[in-house]
Amino acid sequence: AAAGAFVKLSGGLAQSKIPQGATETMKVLGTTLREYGERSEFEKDVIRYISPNLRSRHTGASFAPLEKLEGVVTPSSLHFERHHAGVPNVNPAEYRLVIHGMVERPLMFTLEDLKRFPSVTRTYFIECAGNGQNGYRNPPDMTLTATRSRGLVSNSSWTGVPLSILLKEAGLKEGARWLIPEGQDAAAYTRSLPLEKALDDVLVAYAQNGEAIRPEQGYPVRLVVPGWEGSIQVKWLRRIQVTDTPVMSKDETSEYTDVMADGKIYAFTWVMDPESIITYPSGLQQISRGFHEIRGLAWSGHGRIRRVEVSLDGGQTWKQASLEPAPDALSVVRFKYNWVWDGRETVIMSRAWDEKGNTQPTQEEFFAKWARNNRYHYNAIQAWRIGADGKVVNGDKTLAGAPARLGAVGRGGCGGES
Amino acid sequence: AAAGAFVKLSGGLAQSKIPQGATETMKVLGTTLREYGERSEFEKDVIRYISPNLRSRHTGASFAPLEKLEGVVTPSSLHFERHHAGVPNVNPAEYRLVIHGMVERPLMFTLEDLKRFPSVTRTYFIECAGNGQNGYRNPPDMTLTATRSRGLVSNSSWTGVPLSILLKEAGLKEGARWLIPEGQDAAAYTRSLPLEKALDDVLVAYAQNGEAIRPEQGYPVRLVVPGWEGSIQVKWLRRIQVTDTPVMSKDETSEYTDVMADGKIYAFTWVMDPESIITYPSGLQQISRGFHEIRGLAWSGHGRIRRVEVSLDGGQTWKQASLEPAPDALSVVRFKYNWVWDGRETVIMSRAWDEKGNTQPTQEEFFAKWARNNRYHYNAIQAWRIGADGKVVNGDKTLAGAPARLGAVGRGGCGGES
Amino acid sequence: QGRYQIGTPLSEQEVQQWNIRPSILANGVGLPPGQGTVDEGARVYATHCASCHGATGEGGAFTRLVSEPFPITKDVDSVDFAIGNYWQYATTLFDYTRRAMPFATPGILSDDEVYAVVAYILYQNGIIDGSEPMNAQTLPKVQMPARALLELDPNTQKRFPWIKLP
Amino acid sequence: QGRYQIGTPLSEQEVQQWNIRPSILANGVGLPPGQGTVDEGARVYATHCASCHGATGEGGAFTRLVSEPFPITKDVDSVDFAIGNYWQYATTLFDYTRRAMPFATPGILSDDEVYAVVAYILYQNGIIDGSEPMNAQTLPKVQMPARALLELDPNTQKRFPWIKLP
Ligand code: HEC
Ligand code: HEC
Ligand SMILES: [Ca+2]
Ligand SMILES: [Ca+2]
Ligand SMILES: [Ca+2]
Ligand SMILES: [Ca+2]
Ligand SMILES: [Ca+2]
Ligand SMILES: [Ca+2]
Ligand SMILES: [Co+2]
Ligand SMILES: [Co+2]
Repeated sequence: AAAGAFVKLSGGLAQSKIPQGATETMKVLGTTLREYGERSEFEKDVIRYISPNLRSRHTGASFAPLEKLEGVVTPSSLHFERHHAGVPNVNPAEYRLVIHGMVERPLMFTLEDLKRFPSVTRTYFIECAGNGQNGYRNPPDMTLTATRSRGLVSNSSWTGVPLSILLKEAGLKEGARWLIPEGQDAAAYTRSLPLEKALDDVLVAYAQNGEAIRPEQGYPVRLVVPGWEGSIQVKWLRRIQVTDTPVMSKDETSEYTDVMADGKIYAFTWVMDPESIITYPSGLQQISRGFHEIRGLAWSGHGRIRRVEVSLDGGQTWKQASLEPAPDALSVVRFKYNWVWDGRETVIMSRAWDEKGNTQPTQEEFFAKWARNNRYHYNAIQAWRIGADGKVVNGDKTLAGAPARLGAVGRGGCGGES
Repeated sequence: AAAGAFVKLSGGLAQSKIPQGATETMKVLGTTLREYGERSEFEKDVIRYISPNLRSRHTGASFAPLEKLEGVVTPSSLHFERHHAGVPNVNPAEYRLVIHGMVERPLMFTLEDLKRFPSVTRTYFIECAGNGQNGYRNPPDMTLTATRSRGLVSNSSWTGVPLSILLKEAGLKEGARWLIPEGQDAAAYTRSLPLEKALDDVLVAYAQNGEAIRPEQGYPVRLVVPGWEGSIQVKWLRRIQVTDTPVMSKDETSEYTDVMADGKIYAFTWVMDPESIITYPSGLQQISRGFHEIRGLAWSGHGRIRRVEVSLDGGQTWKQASLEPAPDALSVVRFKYNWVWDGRETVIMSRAWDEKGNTQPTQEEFFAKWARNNRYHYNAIQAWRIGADGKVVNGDKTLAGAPARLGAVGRGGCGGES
Repeated sequence: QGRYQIGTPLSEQEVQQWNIRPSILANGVGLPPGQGTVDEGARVYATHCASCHGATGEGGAFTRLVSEPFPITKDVDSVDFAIGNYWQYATTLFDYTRRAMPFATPGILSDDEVYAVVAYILYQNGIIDGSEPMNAQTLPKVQMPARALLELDPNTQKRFPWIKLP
Repeated sequence: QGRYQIGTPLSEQEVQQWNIRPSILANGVGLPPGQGTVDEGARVYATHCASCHGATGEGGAFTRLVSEPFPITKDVDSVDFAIGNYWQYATTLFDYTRRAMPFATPGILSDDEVYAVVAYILYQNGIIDGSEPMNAQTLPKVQMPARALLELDPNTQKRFPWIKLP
């Protein structure tokens, strides 16, 4: 649906009860068996959102269409994208991963080598640190959808070899503290990762949702750094240098650093704070009176989601939503709340709590800590206003005294829509 | 890989250590952001298997490429197929589900109606009762792969509304015992399902792995009947008639009935018995000496998998494999076993145990109960023979005194390869 | 209305409008008015079925519809399972033919034509003698030889003690 | 060899063959031999960079590379963040330029050219006076104004007490 068009989701009576074309498929043979399936032609509007304002589609982000998805695993074709020089077309036969630097034995692995090691499959969310940037806009963007509010998160089942195994295979030297992973894209994208995290739970992943990782997500091999910002989870991974000092690469200094309310710039803000978003009913949808299952997604980089609360009265009272499935650590969980809408205007919102006791701030609380010109780690509560006509729009308040901002990010930046 | 060609999976030293083309992707911009992703062009050989012997691709089955997949969830594009008159192209706007018969209020639901009800997301396997038919061949087929041995099973995350809720909404009449679901395909495929099961855990599902169900799996709506044979999980569901007696449809009488060793024919063999298959190393793969993680899949229609055992000596001794993830009821689990192959010829096999204490029979045990002309519910242990050259082939024994059978199934039948 | 008040109630007539290929239960419930003879069935068969199933049901591009008129044994290959030796209910033949055949153009036969072609196939299989036309009264009475072999799966019976095969 | 004996050991020379865009650490480790001046850099810039970043770095189709030579405040809009006011390490400029620029044809500059264009950009930002050529000795000594604003995230510091920003 085009921005500004409301999507009526709760269909009432059809004009004629029996639709004319409903039995046509029973009169003709359907599609034959095929070697590789595709989705229905009627689903072609379920796509990632790409801002029309990007200067180049070779750098930027596309957003997962959260309000059109069910369950918790993001279909790989709709996993959000973020890259800096396009998606490289890596030939797996020529693929190699080299581990070198402060190691006993520099080692080179083929893709088949990596697959021979003991494997681990885990479901983890990956979220761009820039997710939620539209929340910086003031006054709030009244055309906001759940996709554009929080669609830079996705959740996949990742299979790979623990990086710790590869590092032990190469043998770490005394004094090794940091890893510098590098991508095989045209930007040779690079970051610094503390060895401790790598030895804890980082995966060198080669499969996503049961099959080879998708090109946009790092085919054939990427780092998965559970719970940490997406930008550190280097894709198209070709090289890991073991060092005693971080590289201070462009994307951990001039990008992915955080401007705080006191004017300081914080480096290495890695963990993704708890977050939640109501996907139904959400911005630009339209509902009718009666029963609705409020649905949404929640996740935290600190561990398991413990609780998600829903408010149906603009944040005055909060009710506990049910969670499905039983929350996995560092994975997206779906929350649900049964609601009968009486047809009166109201504002609904959700907030997530994780097992470490962290929760989401209000916008005011968020901006007490972070500067209004910051670009990352926005995780304030997203509100949706439901009008008496059933139309749903952004329910965030206009912040007094805050500078008007059209977009939260420089052109070409992460999640940028400006 | 073509049948008969061995796939070398454990690459040793490359001729030149640094492949020539490995850095080409670092010199040019890659693919731009796109609204809908696709897999890498280098993965185009990962496809479903369709027997070249089918008389028509409008009825038959395609097999999921088990040995090329990781984790436990089958990518939707590779989920096995089984249909009887092609895959109907159902327009969701004209889609309706009608519940009628022995109910207080016959009801018609649109797709949006179904989505408004409380939803449930669960991971369940679906398996064709004909899975394993190649196991009936005697002598064993030496070109067998894991795909052709057991590829008529797949595992998905299904989202839908419990059928029990819809039935209560319509109001069941006294004496109602059976449901007769009907599909919207050209065969108007139909079966009988006891009401008790429907009230227990059957889903009217509209999503698969996070997005709309794929056409081959029943778009836009299908039944998911956890743990029961795939053929009862009616796809493209358009109608459910509530009755006091079963329909005895073609596919529950002349198909999907079981011929036993004593010549009796059993009707309504619904539950899928425990099963497992080693996917690595498996038929037509090739391994080298040294470390290997033996990997495979296990599932049971009786409940959770409790244990999977692996034998490395042709069934003389059995070792316990590790399971990943913690087994869910009626869902596929992956098993793994760390092994260092010494280069000597051997036969490996796996067997699954479920929480009800059921396990897999040997071929001899299976055929003591079921007739050799039966077509369904084969779940005997699959063995793989590893030659001194590392080549892996079907390790099943030739059964003495058993009739030679080229294929287990009539032409056009489920899973048929004849 | 139910608890959720979602969905559109239908009248019995609207249900019939939707129910374009009604199920025929094994006891004959659902069989429509009309009838057909073996001779009429031979003509229907020649026009609509023979191209796929052989001139007289012996099989061709697709499944054979005719076999020896006694049930299979455990040694019969499953490719040889057919109506005469494996099907257990005559009503199934009406239900399936009307629902799914002719394969590429299902739904084109009138109820009379379905009765007729069912009569023809049963006659070819040596199951009826063709002396009576096929209709809602006669069809459910036809005994199929393989019915004698059919039993409810004992595990299913344990779980659902109330199930009785028709 | 390690426990699994999987993977191919590489010599230091083979590692260098693979390491086509070596990382430059903030302490200067990794900087190659060679050097470049502001004037040489102006020519490199005009040839390879100006089409995207503006004639003198003021921005064009893409990001501006030049800004006022004092660090941002919390009220500066992030679109105005640039090398002079936001970048904290001069080494980053060498690392990034050699690794990723020119955008569509990365890897085409010689090390001398990278040193030169880095000198030019730092000069344009008012950070160096251009009196010395840029090389492995001089570059790590360049102080970036925004470095004064940079701190380690306190939560990160709590979890990794040993981390010190260069
Ligand atoms: C265009 C080809 C074609 C035509 C024409 C056709 N059929 Fe079929 N028939 C098939 C196919 C293919 C199947 C197997 C369907 C499946 O796989 O489920 C089949 C199956 C059957 C079966 C089930 C047989 C068994 O034992 O499984 C019956 C009965 C049948 N057809 C009857 C008929 C009748 C009666 C007609 C004419 C009114 C007819 N067919 C016309 C192709 C055809
Ligand atoms: C074809 C266009 C193009 C050319 C030519 C080009 N650049 Fe860039 N440059 C870009 C784009 C696009 C980005 C943003 C990349 C991203 O999104 O990660 C960028 C980013 C940069 C940045 C980071 C700026 C910041 O603050 O984020 C620097 C530094 C830079 N370029 C330097 C150069 C130099 C030096 C040259 C010439 C040797 C050059 N560029 C040539 C397009 C270009
Ligand atoms: Ca093909
Ligand atoms: Ca920037
Ligand atoms: Ca966030
Ligand atoms: Ca497009
Ligand atoms: Ca048959
Ligand atoms: Ca089975
Ligand atoms: Co950060
Ligand atoms: Co069965």
